[in-house]
Amino acid sequence: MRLFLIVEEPIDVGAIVTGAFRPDCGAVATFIGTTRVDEGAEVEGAIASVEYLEYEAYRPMADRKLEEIGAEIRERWEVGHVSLVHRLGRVDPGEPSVAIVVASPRRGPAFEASRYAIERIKEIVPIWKREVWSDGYVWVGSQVGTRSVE
Amino acid sequence: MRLFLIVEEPIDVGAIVTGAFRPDCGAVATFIGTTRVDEGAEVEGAIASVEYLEYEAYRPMADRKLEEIGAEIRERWEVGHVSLVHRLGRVDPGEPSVAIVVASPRRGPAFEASRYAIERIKEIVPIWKREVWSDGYVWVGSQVGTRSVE
Amino acid sequence: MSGVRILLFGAAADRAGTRQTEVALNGGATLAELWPVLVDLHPGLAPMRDTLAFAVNGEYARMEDAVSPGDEVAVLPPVSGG
Amino acid sequence: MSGVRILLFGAAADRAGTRQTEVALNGGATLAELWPVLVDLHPGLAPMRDTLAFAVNGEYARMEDAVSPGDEVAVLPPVSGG
Repeated sequence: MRLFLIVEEPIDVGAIVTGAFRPDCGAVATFIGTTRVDEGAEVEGAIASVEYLEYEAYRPMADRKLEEIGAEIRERWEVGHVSLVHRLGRVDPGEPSVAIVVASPRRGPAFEASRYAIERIKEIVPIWKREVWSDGYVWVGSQVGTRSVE
Repeated sequence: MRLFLIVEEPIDVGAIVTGAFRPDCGAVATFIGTTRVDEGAEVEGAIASVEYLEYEAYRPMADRKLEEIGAEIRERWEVGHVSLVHRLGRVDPGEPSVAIVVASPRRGPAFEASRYAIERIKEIVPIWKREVWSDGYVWVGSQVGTRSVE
Repeated sequence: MSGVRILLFGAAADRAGTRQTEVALNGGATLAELWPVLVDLHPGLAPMRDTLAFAVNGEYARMEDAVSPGDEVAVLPPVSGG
Repeated sequence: MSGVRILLFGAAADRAGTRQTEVALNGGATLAELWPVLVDLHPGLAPMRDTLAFAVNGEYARMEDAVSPGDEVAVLPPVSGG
């Protein structure tokens, strides 16, 4: 199983988590980011809301950046296993877009490393998402899109 | 699916994690404790090592304490889902003894609440483990057991 | 029924040599008063005193809390779940 | 081959109206020198300047870094993975 992975299909979270279990580690911390949809706000008499997120990446740079984050984690903490998986394309509400799994002998490093991983992914991995609304889309972070109300 | 649970059989980690995905939450943090076995130390010419852990609980008090921790988390953080599952009986190396899953709209509360949950479980839930070695056992935290070298 | 049911767990069960016992009580008593009676029955528990917690009817209790006939008292070594 | 291949992502692709373009270079240049040439071709990019990062051949690069014919330059809006 590859540990640093960009995929087009749904992430198999169960397999990624159980793949981290090792007899020399007592702690497995994971973080999974899922598409969140807030309650729609009424705009000009209609309720608009996010229907799904759509992700794109600059590959293979994005793949390499995931591996770099894995290497950074192994430098900073005592970990037995690190896996970082990011999905591309359409991700519906409640579905995972990213899964981070870290196994360590002790729980402190496992928690710290999993938190570090998601912050670094949001910082350096060339992946972009747009919110797709019923009336258009908006690139998150750039506020550029096709919605007339933005 | 019950959310606060003490079980005798292996924990279905995949089902517990994916059961936390909700469209109103963007972050799912989990912690899984697994049996860790350190390299055996040589004692009187023989290598001794932990073969497995064995857990017992004072029930139904332990069940209620898991629910209390869930209530504490909902008081302190904005969470959409909390599930705490602890296994009893023999747990082999690399197998999960406890699974904590928290979903929140944002990642900060998800991380904080999952960390809080494992600290509280170790503090107030009446569950005990003993290390079973090739030459006897030791109750963790009490250093009482049957091993002659302790 | 004038007895108090005592449940012992983990290392305390090992030290007592049993996982369950019964202590006779004439009327009420505190946990502090119950303890020496229990140690008379199971002297192996004595050295554990400072490490133990107690529950009465499934909830943590302090040494000054009351125990009545029919109650269930649990003797709890330092918990080690997780 | 005297061109530099330009890849555009996310909001930058929207603003440029394309996901890929080519800029002719006579010899070397810096990213800072390449930028006005790119904006001439795709004026919609101009207002994004301060938010953009750049990569040369798949690694983050600074504006003073060199670009040579045959290189691949990526125009990267603020990343928003996770």
